[in-house]
Amino acid sequence: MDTGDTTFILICSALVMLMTIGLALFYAGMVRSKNALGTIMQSFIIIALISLEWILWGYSMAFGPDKWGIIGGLEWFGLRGVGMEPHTVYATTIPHQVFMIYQCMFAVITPALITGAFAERMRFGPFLLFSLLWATFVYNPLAHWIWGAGGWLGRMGALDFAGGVAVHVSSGVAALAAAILLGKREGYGSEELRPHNLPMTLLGAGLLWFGWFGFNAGSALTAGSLAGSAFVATHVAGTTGALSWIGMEWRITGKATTLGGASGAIAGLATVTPAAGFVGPISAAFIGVLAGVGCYLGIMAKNRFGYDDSLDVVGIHGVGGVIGLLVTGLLANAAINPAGADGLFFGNPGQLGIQCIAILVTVVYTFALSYLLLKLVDKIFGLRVDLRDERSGLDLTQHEETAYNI
Amino acid sequence: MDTGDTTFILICSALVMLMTIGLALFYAGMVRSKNALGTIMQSFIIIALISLEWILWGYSMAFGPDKWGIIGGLEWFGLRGVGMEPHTVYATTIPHQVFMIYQCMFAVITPALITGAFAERMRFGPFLLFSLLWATFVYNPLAHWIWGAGGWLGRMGALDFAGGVAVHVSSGVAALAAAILLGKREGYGSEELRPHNLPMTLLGAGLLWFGWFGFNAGSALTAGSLAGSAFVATHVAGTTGALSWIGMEWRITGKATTLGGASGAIAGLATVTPAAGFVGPISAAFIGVLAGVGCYLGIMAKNRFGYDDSLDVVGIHGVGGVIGLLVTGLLANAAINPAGADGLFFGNPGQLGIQCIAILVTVVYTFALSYLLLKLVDKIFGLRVDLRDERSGLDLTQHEETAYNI
Amino acid sequence: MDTGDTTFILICSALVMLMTIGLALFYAGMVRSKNALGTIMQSFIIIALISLEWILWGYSMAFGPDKWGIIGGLEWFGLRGVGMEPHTVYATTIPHQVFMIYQCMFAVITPALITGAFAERMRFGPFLLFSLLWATFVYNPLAHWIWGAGGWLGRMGALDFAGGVAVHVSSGVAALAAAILLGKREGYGSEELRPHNLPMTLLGAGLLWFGWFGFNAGSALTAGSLAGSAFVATHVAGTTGALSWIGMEWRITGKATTLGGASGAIAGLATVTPAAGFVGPISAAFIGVLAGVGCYLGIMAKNRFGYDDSLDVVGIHGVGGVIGLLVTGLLANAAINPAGADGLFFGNPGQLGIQCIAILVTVVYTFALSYLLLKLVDKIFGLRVDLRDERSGLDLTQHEETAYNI
Amino acid sequence: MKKVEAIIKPFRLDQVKKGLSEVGIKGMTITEVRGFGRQRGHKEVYRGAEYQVDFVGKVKIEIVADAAMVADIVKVIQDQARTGEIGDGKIFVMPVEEAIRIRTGETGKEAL
Amino acid sequence: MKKVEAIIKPFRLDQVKKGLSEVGIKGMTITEVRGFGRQRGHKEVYRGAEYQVDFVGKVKIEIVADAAMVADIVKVIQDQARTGEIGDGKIFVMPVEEAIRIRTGETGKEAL
Amino acid sequence: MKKVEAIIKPFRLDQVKKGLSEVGIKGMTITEVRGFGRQRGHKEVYRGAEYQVDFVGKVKIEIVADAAMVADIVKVIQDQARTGEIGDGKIFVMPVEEAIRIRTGETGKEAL
Ligand SMILES: Nc1ncnc2c1ncn2[C@@H]1O[C@H](COP(=O)(O)OP(=O)(O)O)[C@@H](O)[C@H]1O
Ligand SMILES: Nc1ncnc2c1ncn2[C@@H]1O[C@H](COP(=O)(O)OP(=O)(O)O)[C@@H](O)[C@H]1O
Ligand SMILES: Nc1ncnc2c1ncn2[C@@H]1O[C@H](COP(=O)(O)OP(=O)(O)O)[C@@H](O)[C@H]1O
Repeated sequence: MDTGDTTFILICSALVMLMTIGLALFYAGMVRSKNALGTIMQSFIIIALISLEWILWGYSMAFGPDKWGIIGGLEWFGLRGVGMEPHTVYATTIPHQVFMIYQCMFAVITPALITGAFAERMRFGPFLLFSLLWATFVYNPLAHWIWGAGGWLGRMGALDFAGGVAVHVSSGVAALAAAILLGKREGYGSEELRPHNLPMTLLGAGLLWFGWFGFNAGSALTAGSLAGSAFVATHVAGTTGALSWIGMEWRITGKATTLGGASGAIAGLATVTPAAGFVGPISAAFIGVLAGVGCYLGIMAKNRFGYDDSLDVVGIHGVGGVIGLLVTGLLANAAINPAGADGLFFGNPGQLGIQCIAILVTVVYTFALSYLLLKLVDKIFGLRVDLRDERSGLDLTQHEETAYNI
Repeated sequence: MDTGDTTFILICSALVMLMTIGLALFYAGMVRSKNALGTIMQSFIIIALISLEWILWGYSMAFGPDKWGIIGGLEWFGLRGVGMEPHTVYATTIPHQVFMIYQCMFAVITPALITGAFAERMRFGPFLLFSLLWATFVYNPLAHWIWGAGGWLGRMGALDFAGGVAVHVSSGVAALAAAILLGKREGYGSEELRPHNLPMTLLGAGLLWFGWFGFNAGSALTAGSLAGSAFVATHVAGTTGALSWIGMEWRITGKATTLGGASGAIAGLATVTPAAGFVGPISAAFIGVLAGVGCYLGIMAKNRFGYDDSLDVVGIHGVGGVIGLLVTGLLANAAINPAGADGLFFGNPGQLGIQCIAILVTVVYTFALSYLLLKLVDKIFGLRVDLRDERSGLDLTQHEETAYNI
Repeated sequence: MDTGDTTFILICSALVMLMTIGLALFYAGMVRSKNALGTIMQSFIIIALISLEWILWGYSMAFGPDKWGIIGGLEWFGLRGVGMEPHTVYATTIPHQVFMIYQCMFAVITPALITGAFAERMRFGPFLLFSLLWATFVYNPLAHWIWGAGGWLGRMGALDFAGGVAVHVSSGVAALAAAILLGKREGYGSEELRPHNLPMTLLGAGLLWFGWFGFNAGSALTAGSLAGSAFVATHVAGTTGALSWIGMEWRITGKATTLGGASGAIAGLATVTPAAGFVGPISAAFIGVLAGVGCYLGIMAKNRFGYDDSLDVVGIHGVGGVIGLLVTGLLANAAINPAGADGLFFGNPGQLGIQCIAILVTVVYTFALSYLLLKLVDKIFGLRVDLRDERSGLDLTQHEETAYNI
Repeated sequence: MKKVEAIIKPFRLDQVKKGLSEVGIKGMTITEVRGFGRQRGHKEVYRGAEYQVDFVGKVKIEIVADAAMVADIVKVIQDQARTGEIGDGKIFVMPVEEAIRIRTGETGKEAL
Repeated sequence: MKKVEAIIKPFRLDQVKKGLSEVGIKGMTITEVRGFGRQRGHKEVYRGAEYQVDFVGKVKIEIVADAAMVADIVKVIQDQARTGEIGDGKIFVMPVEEAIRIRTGETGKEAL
Repeated sequence: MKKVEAIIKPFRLDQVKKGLSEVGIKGMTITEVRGFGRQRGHKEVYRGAEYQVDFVGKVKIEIVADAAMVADIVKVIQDQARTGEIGDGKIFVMPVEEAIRIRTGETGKEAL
């Protein structure tokens, strides 16, 4: 065991935990003030709910003893056998529980990301149930496939450094299912659904960026060259994501917006996530540019297709995740990370194919399961608040609170 | 000296420092907007005031050469002799000053916690004086008793991993003394004393949770298994604290609130604090549940007894601290931490008795001294703002500022 | 390579990155609400813009192979040759890129600091251009002179631990040039230009303080005694800065303000920056007091001389930086840092002279270049928004957004 | 001249504004207000303490117009603001003696 | 019909509202306003710069009522809002020509 | 007695207030309002979606004064609030039947 590595992953765990707080603010700033608390609460309570799920069965399903490449067994239910000695495969220089809690924070933020799609209109109870089911039946298997020892996507050679498959594509696709199934908010397209507190959104974006260092660099699981490289790639992609997004805006609407800068940074950070530990800084800069342009166009798509993905989870995490997994197949460089592989541009075209399979599988599986789970919860309990409650806002009707009395 | 451990404690120090900022926001969001700045300022300036006190005499009183088990001598006044070589007893793998500054952050947050009890009605000058006196005459001795080399509670075998005695019980009990002595806010019970900015409170809760990893895991003082274990226990208890609190709410008022989620998390985190390094994750989950239920009932008590503990310091930190110390006597497990001891459930009933003594002593000493100091400052300078100032708010009358011009 | 050190500098990099977010909030809270987003955006987008500049040519100019003591060559353009092996001179125990990214965060925050001087009145496009030019032609050379291997100020023996020359004095002096050149805001002196959201400013100050541990302690580049010492010095100076500032206020206006507490803390932290790794805690306390008093008077100067340094960059960073470099010449103690030198009070009067030269050179070079660059951009594009836009605010006119719809 | 003052539900503002434009109203002034009336307020709960908030967020529209326009204005507001539920609000009509446009000094109808 | 408009100290709102309910007033509309008057404002200081803020936070209550009720309303407000200190505020009475309930179209007294 | 109600551009408030004080006005009440009129609003863009915001922030000043003062008041407001650009706002004059000072119970002119 190494005190440097243990420190690194403990602090990175704290950083990733903070991301979900950042996300709560990032999202809440964009909704109308009558839904501010409801929106924050969706992320906040997911920290609690999914962490509990994780220590009970989630970690075991995702990282427990492999069954047929498809799922982890329940041998580690309630963290039985997950002790302080390092695991022999995962993160061998730190206590096993530290690896577990680090992964917990990933399991937490993923369903929180989805909440942006159904913002301002989901009932609290059914939301909790859906999130729990989704974490169990979508996140856990995906995490196992790509990161679990023996998981089939990982064994196939799919490269996903810190969460293209299980985190961004999955949340983006689930978001699409939710946006379609729940339908639009009242007034969408006609009324002014303007952000109520953009400074809060910018603060959230700042905390997300800060925490993302823990997310991506921490995924090296040891504090050495790889962590350094992932850290740099992450920062650079956030940077060029922000710049290219406001560049797009400048061209199209004539002004760069603050929300655009923040959105572009998040797009860059999300997109570089699967690639972070496989690419150098110049590739990362290029990935950020692709992210800014691609996700900006992704967001525009919403208007074309007419679904109300309220806070653009599809456009940013879905599109970003797909781009990120694809470019990993192009730009991965085994010189940066010998445990990885080369991509197309470094002479290994097969990698791109593998990445495509990983994307396809993730999209199909996630969409089908998410739709099913949403439908199920909807049938039994009803997902959507009624119109009167939607007008009054989540804060009053779901929580009997008001955000501001200023 | 170990670079991993030194990094760990330096970063944890920064995290604990950030907790007091988080606390400032957590509290300020709950007061009325005319008191927002005054409330933030009470925490903010305590960082400055008590840090200075700490390097001058506080550290020496708490951790300096023991006198009769009761207090540290002033040999280390102004950090004389507190250098960069590791101390031989405290945190032997890091510079002595690093241990000192880490402990400084604990000394800072404790009196800041108390401010919630007398929110919206204390004069600024007398508040400073009281805090200084309290830190000197209550915190320093308690810290010495429980953590100082030779302190009598520690020698007796009382278990308190990261601050049940000196931090939570002491601040909770001082809060009770303050609430009783200062009396209720005008309008308490009749007017609407609603939180003015709950998103701020949620942000504060998020920063507190984030920083608490530094508080509890850092208390291992070295980045190894124990730190990992404490980190996991902390996170799990925060989690089940939040869930059980909103569960209580759901049963009693029919809705889960955002403030409830945040309060429950803080309750869980506070309650697990003394136990964090002695229990496994399942015990921690259980502690969180106790915290959520116990502190919720603790808060209800306020209404029964009729004191105005404005932001529920008694109900959360007092009750939580007591529960935490008690359950440590039940659930402590020497297998988790050989430097600790077993609790009742692991075959050592004596530990529970010791914990009870520690609680009793802390409650009695803190209440008596706090009441005395408050009374003293009140007699000489007057603690409470006059009615007209209370109506205008602390911001205008104590600081000549307004929080918002939006 | 050392995992402890690598962890340390990675986390410190994240902390310093967070400072610029903190700065965005610190500044934005002080402007009027119509400029809140524009102000945040100036800091936020600088993170992106200057980070890109840094990996392209900035790092190479500042730390690349020395040319005549004056500038780094462009050999490292686009990070060519900046790999994962430790550099032989800079931070020899961590990957070279980690040192690079840590330094990146310094390059980012410096031009962000300047934005406080021209708050509420600069056009967005020209602002971007100016910042890019300034980073290139002012920051990079200064950083090379003082910290680059072979830089002439460093070789001369000037002591600047974490950024007196390149960060605080330079930003403060550039701020002066900008304030003079842009002229006053409409209504300055007659209308109420009150802060619109001081809780946001306090949050920003809190994040700055938190991040400053990464800034100053991280500058030790290894997690040992020196880092510990710098950490303590930093905290202590922030502390006494806050206390002495509100002490000044109390004497002069009769009340201590919250903004004063925050300003004093920032003043203390800025002032101790060049000295942090060369002085003990008692010296640091003294430096904080000087900072609180000196910067308070520095801010008053604005009223006397009549320039509109809107958020007091000159008064805090300029004055603080100068004081900090000077006192380093007085209080530096080779016993604390053998790689440093003794100051006047420790028997080496020559050091004070060297520090004076460093200050003088920085002031003259920065003022001249900054004025020139501002003038240039002004001539070509026009720096200042027109009066109508100034009245409507930056948010609407530069970004077509509103900060709040509450 | 008359002032028509209407207290309506906030989410109907856009519709009312559109309706008024269509009948030729060129100006109006809007204020966020809180109403107390037959429509019940709501309950809020903070740490177990219940608060009954009696006031409901409303929007006040003020239109100064020629007396001849009043009937039209009232009709538009009634049509566009009515949801049929308690709390739809009120319209009040009051006398105005003079109106002046600050920019030009025009008075009376010309000023509107 | 008359409109009674009262500018009062915010912290007396609850009391006034209660008093009005007791004399049978079923509706009113409240606006946050800032008042300028004999009551001095306050000083604020930001980084040593002093600002004299002349405006004081007040609450405006508007009640449209039958003329017969005006005396009662005025009395209640006077009783409940008075603290005896400068800045207690004013009551103004104005004519109202018509009142309409949007939901039902009722007019006059019925609409209130 | 009359009520003079003026809708002006917010940044002219201080000037108008000063002017009114100079002609002897001792009290007034200010409300933040949003105006709709000839002055165009502004565009806002959030993630590519454009919103046309028609309402412009304005300040409403209400002064109850003796009828004899009205001309002076109107003049001051016109002088101090005019920038000459569209959106400078309006002044309306309305009848007030009674004014009462809450603190003393004084009525009529004495109450102002
Ligand atoms: N007498 C009144 N004077 C002034 N405003 C009133 C009066 N009565 C009602 N209002 C306003 O009208 C709103 C709607 O009234 P309410 O009684 O709730 O429903 P309805 O209009 O359907 O009868 C109230 O919220 C209040 O703002
Ligand atoms: N002539 C006026 N027209 C409109 N509002 C007024 C007038 N005079 C005073 N007010 C309002 O009444 C409030 C109280 O007036 P003030 O002169 O301070 O105290 P008092 O009511 O005790 O005489 C002011 O803040 C203002 O809102
Ligand atoms: N008929 C009206 N009734 C009430 N308020 C009005 C009316 N017309 C205009 N206003 C108010 O006056 C403001 C200025 O009017 P506008 O038409 O924009 O410019 P101008 O006053 O120069 O003609 C508007 O924003 C609105 O608040």
